[in-house]
Amino acid sequence: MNAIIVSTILGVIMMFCSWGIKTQKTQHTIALVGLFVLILSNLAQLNGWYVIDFDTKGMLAFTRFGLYVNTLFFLITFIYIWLNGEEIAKFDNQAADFYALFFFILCGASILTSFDNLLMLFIGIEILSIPLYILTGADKKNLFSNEAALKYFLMGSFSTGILLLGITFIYGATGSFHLLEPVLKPETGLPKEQMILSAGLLLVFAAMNFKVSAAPFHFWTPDVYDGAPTVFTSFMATIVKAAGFIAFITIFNSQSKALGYTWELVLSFVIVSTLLVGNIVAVFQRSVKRMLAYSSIAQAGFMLFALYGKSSFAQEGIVLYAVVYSLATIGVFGVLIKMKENSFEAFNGLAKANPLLAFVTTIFLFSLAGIPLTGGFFAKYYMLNALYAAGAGLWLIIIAILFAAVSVFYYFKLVQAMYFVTGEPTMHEVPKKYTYALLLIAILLLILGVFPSVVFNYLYF
Amino acid sequence: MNTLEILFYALSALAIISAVMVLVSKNPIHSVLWLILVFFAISGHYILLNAQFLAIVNIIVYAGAIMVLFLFVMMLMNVKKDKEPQKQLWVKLTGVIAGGSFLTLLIALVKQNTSFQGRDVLLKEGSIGLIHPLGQALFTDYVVPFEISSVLFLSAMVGAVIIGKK
Amino acid sequence: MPIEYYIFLCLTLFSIGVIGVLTRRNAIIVFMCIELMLNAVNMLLVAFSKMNYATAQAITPTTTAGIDAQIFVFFIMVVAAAEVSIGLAIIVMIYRNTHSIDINFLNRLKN
Amino acid sequence: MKVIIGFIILWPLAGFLFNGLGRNYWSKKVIAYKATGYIVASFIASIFAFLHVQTYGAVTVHYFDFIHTASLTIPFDFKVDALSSLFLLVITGVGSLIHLYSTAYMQEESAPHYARYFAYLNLFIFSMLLLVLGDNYIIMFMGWEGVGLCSYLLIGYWFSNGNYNYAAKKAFIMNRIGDLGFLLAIFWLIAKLGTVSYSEILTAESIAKLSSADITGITLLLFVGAMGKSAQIPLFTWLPDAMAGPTPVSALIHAATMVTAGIYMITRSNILFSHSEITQNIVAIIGISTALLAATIAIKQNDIKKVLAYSTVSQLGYMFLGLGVGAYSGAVFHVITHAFFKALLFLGAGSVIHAMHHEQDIRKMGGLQSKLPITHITFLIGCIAIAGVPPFSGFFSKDEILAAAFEKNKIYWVLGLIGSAMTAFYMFRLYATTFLGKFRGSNEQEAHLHESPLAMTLPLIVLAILSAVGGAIGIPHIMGGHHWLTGQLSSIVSTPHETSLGVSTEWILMGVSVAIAATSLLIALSRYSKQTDEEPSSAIGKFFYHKWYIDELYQKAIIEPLNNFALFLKEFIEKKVIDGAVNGTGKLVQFSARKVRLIQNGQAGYYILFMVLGIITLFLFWFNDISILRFIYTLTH
Amino acid sequence: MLISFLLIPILTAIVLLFINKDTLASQTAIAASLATLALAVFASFNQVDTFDIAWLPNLNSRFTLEVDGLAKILILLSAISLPAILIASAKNEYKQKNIFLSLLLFTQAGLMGVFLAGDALLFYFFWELALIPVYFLCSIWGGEKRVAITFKFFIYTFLGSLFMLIGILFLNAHTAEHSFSIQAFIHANLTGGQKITAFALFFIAFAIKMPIFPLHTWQPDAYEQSPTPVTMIMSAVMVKMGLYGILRWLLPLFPVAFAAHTNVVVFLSVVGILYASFIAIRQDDIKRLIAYSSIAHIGLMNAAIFTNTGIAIQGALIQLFSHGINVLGLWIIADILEQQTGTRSMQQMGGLAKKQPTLAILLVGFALANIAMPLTNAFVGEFLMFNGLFILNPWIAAFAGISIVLAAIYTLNMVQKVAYGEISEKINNMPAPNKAAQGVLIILLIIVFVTGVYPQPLFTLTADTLEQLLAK
Repeated sequence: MNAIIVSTILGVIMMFCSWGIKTQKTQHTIALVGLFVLILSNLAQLNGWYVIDFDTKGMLAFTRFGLYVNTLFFLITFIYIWLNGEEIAKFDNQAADFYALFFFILCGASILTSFDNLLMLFIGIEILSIPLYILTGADKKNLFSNEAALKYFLMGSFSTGILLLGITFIYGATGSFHLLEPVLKPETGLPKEQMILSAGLLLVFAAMNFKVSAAPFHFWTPDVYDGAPTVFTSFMATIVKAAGFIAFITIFNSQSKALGYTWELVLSFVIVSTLLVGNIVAVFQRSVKRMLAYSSIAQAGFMLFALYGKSSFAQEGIVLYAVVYSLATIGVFGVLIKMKENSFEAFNGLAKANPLLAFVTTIFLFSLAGIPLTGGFFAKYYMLNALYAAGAGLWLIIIAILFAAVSVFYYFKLVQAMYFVTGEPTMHEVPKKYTYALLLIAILLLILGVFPSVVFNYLYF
Repeated sequence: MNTLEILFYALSALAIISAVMVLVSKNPIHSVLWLILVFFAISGHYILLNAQFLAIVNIIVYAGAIMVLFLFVMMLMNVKKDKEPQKQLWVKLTGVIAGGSFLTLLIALVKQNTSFQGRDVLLKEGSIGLIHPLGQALFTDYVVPFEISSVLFLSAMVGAVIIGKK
Repeated sequence: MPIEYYIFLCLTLFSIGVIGVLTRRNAIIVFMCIELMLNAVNMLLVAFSKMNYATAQAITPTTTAGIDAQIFVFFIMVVAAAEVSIGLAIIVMIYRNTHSIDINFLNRLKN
Repeated sequence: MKVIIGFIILWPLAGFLFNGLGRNYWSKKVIAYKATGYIVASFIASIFAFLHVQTYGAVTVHYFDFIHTASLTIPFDFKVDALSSLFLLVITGVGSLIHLYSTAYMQEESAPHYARYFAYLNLFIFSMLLLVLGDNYIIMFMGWEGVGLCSYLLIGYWFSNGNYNYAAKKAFIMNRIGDLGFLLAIFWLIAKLGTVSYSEILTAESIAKLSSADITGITLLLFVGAMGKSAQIPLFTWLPDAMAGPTPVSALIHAATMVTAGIYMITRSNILFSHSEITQNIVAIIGISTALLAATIAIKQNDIKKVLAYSTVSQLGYMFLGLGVGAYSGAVFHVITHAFFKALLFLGAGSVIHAMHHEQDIRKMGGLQSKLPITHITFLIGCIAIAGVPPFSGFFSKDEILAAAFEKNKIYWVLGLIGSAMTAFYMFRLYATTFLGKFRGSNEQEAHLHESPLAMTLPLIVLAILSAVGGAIGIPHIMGGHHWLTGQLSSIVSTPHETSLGVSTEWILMGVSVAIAATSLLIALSRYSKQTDEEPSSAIGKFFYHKWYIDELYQKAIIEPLNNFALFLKEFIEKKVIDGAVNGTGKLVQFSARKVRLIQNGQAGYYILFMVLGIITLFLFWFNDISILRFIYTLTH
Repeated sequence: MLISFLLIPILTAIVLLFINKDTLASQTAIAASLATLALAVFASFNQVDTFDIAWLPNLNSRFTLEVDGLAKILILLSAISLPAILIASAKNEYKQKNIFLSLLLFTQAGLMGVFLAGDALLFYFFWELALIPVYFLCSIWGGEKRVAITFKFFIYTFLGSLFMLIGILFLNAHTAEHSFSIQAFIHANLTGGQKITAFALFFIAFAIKMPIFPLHTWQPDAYEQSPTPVTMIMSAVMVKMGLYGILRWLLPLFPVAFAAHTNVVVFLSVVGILYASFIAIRQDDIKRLIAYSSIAHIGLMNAAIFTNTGIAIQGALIQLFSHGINVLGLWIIADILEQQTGTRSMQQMGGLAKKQPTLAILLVGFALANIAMPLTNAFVGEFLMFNGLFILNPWIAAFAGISIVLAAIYTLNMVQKVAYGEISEKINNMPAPNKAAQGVLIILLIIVFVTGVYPQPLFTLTADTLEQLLAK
């Protein structure tokens, strides 16, 4: 509750900043301070202290897990904004508006981590999406940005329609919007007379797949990530997607076993096709940005494992994965922002020109590829573990592994460009402080690569 | 076949026909008008279901505000009659087939679904559609979403500002 | 009035909306079709609410069962309004830059 | 005793290390003295060992465990008994003589290479001693390979010459093929008996453990090893090429010692061999046929060393014939005598070549008896000895073998006689063309002709005496001797070959062989003392002259096919098939990438269409009761 | 104690990143590696206690380092090889040498970790860690086709190890309290079928690493393209990782599945041995020749291990060490030749014995070791291994034995082309002999002959491992 209230207030404050305070610097600082407050308030709730404490009438339910995940999101957002301050300011002399949108998005995210009612799910998703449509189109003069915005908007609202139909079906079958007490008892499985219910679940499933960009609902992802301003892409690809996943799991983990084997079948279909599209197509990209877009689809494929079944691995894994993946992606995009163009060639010889930057980029890429000593390895390992613990066949794991090997293919193309190709990287000059910020992220990833449990130990005590 | 049923069929026919017209009419303006007609038909259904409040809101918000907004935008970019180039036929066909199969699939499911059999919709009677219980529910049970939806508007507003700014 | 009828009606409207989205090229029309889908959902919700109400009535009179569905409709309208404002804003923006709102021309981003 | 045996083997090693490491520091004189001195020292030690054996019998000394594992223990033991002590004497004795000879023969070499030469030579003696001293097959195998290595090094001593290197390599590889057989035999023994020590294998009870098939297999594999080392058919072609090495090397390694290792090994394990009729016959057949084949070739050669080389092969064939017919002591006897006269002949040839400035073609020689008197005399003695004319040593040893062959199978004996006839013929052809008649070389060669220095002539003389009287150790009973050697070896040879022939028969046999030898000898003398023989005209002559075209045959039949096969593997299988498959996978991924990305065609309409289709697919997956999907499901769990 | 095997290299590597003076850098590296060597020598002849702390509580994986004979012998090997490599290549010129060296040390740390790890996850961890520095070493300092080749090598082995990861995950899921320790893995309750699956998953990784025919194609290219010091560490130590994995994990974990696959694996290995030997005969590039010869030797070791007879495994244990030393010597010589003549084609060499007699003698010495001459260390191992093969099946032994002859052929070809013959101008232009490298070679050669004449220390070192393995 705190998070939702505070973030809304902060959003409003930022709005007014846009004509109260003119200098970017102060706006940036205010945003950071605000985020700090947000984190504090959330931690406060985690320790049982509320701003206003009242009964949400079963609309929201604050679990330790949800609140903790919130905190992590806020922290990551903090890093993100801290890193990309002046970059955001580039679009507009008024960065404050964007900060406001960020806060609204965070509000939506914290709803998605705590909703207890499909109505809240719906509203949460909308609060999350609408600002994104705008952020995508933020580069108003840029046709790519416009196009991306329109595509995203149209498909987004279409998927909203699908989601609503699904919710309606569920309501029709159960007569309530409360989902979290399993509507299907595991023993009953998939009863004939409940066709309409499972149809509803399936439609919701499809809509959520759209939000987390899983195949075959991924089509918006490459275009939107590619068209949107890089700085916002990195936000979309990380926190938003992660929040979507949390919501996804909250809906389905309680159900999944009840849905019978066809559920596993459907999920396997989605997982495999997501991995396939994401990894295979990423291999042939010439633009790093687009490659990362596809790779994010592939990563989504891995995160979907958490849906396969409820287990401590799944819970820990999704948290770890969300954090690691977000950090790494923010890092890579942070480097990409500094490039004059998005092609692989732009990175040629970066190792010579700026060894430190090249090094951190390598760490990020390793983490994305899941190479040991970076957090990515354990993230992937936990996911595979969750998959196996949930009783998936080895075949699925082996497929996942094969695609993981394919992913090395395209991530390392960038490493090769940086280290083994001689050339002059075409980049804006990078301030020292910026590099150090990236280095910090890299170090975080390395720590997670050796002690992953620091992320989720807090879930237990 | 009492009056209610007649009304139901009539309104349904109206809704479907005008919905189809939205699709087929070349001129965007026309399709807007057809859509408004659909909304009116739906509002009629609401009244039939004795959900007056929603009926009114539907007229005001949709047929009124939103559609006017649409028309307004149309005017703004003065899209003339069949300015819109058509998609190739086969694309349309696939679209229709896809949508149709989607429909048939869902209908097949509903038909299989036994839990709905013999369950009726209460027409005319029932107080829940009236403004009083709705208002009560909205400000007691549903106050949280009600408050939160304001965030939606805030963000929409900010967005409009950002995009609207030259 | 059996609930199936309403379901069929709403599904039909919904699918018409879908077909519209698939077949039209004018961004505004596409958007309108999406609105049509939402309305179909609204109507279905109201129908369901009355269905639940009917069953509840049979058991105990003067209950407010199913009211939440109508509230939901209300929220859907709210959201729709917000979406429309943003959507039209985006469409206008695009129209400013490329004097067209034909979604088929929007394929600079591909592969 | 432990110490003495240690000395025997350590002196040569010391010499090797001394010369090898110090090759840049010592003067030739020091090197020469040291190298020879070490071998002489070890000769003296061997004499002690020999006498000790004479008085106290065989001794075995244990140094350490070479391999000691749970399942297998291979001690590093040395054994000195009648057989090995004899070989010790021959090796170190002849060895020291040849060292002495070499000090003069290799004078032209610069100090480092001089040192290298002696290092190799010492190392060879070391390995040879290892071979004979070892108390088990592993140590024998060490020496076995060691001598092979040394012969490789020494054949290729003049390493800048490609052909010499090739010859060296050929020798080594052919030996390796034999060694593989030897090794497999050892594995077989270990597999069956779990040990490699003579004392445990060569006993009745362990023989009893082995099935006859085992014994045949083992003995045949051992014989394969012997083939390689002792240049028997089909692995003999390396020996003639091995003449690329310096002549003393040919004398020591390729005549006196190394090539007789095979005989040593078979005699050592004679108990096994005498339990397998098949093997014995095979040994005998291969032995005799090698003897004849080599002899026929030797008749037509014109290179002095080549003739001697083929004669060596042929003599080795005799020894194997002896082994095959069970006359082990006879074979050893022939080994010893052969060591004397063949070493003598080679050294003589060396002295001739030395005098002729490395001219080896006998057609360019002639009439040397006046110029090189000592060489001439000693060479003549050698020839007589090998030709088997009593009372020279060769006569006794060869006769013993022939007698045994006669008993076993008349055909062996007849072939043996033919062989000895040819032996006498080609030896005296060689002698005559080289020493008789008038000089046919160039003038400056004639000008330089001179008798070799003492260091070279002294060994000649000693060896000449030995090959004259060497037969004394095996004078048969009928001549009133008591065949000392057989007595010696009685402890080794399981079934000492007791002649059952009547006295008269033996006399007749001897007489026949002597007669035949003498006649062919005279023919050769009369024919070649005046003229040499020109290029062979007759088909058969050509055939012999070109060594039965055996080298060409091997080249065509074995080496080239294998080379092409290797090339095929390298160029096609490796590059195209295997690596092709690997790279193909990568290409496949890229290709599919190029194709799949086309779905993303940038049209929002299509995207939504795909989404709808996706939903339909999910529905189909979800609401199925189709057996196929159940089947998949069961597959995955 | 054991942790310092990781700490010394890693810390030194980090320090090296900041030392820009080449000589100083290489001196530091050499000092560190010598320290490790001293440590290793001490460890291998003393009782060392296990290092064990909690690592990942949630996964119940512990940071366990432990040694037995097998580990000791390989630790010793890698501890010997690194200083040898560093000293031998101290003269070589590399851009950013300090980074080069620090990556080498990282590699060593990874290898040490692999050999020490007593916990499956930890094992996998170090398995990859050893790979990554090598990737950079080869791709930055390698030959002209380096990037593509190294990438192929990386993907190939990475994929293999991923399969092993699945295997680990799979076993871990079936152990009591989800532990990763070897003991827990041994007692994991799997059905026969599952055991075979797990066996296959592990085996793929090891087979690619060794490599076994027909998964070997990455190796010659990688060896040829990578800078020779890296080639040395790859071929002397890294390929042993595969064999180590088999001895440490595969054999104890799945004795039944192991026995069931004896024939097919042995057959593959033997085919590989002959295949590689034949190809080696036709090689002109000295590095490729050594690469293929190494494939043949590794194949023999693998075959020997899979015979599952005590004597053969004993031989393989010895050979792990011996082969490392021998091939190291050969690589150092190859490196000297490449550095000094500027070519790897043996056609253009020749007459080395005239120009640099010492080097030629050393070459001959190592060539002898390479063909398993008696009284060289290789003989002991190969003798025992062939013996085991023979016990398994005489025909296979005979078949594999052909490689003895083939080895003689290609090795002597090399010696003849390089050392003998008329002196070629490439050889003639060689600068003064590289004393340091020759010193290293001499020491290695002494090891070769000492362990060849008196191998008993190696036997005693590995005795305990052998017992454990045979107890299965």
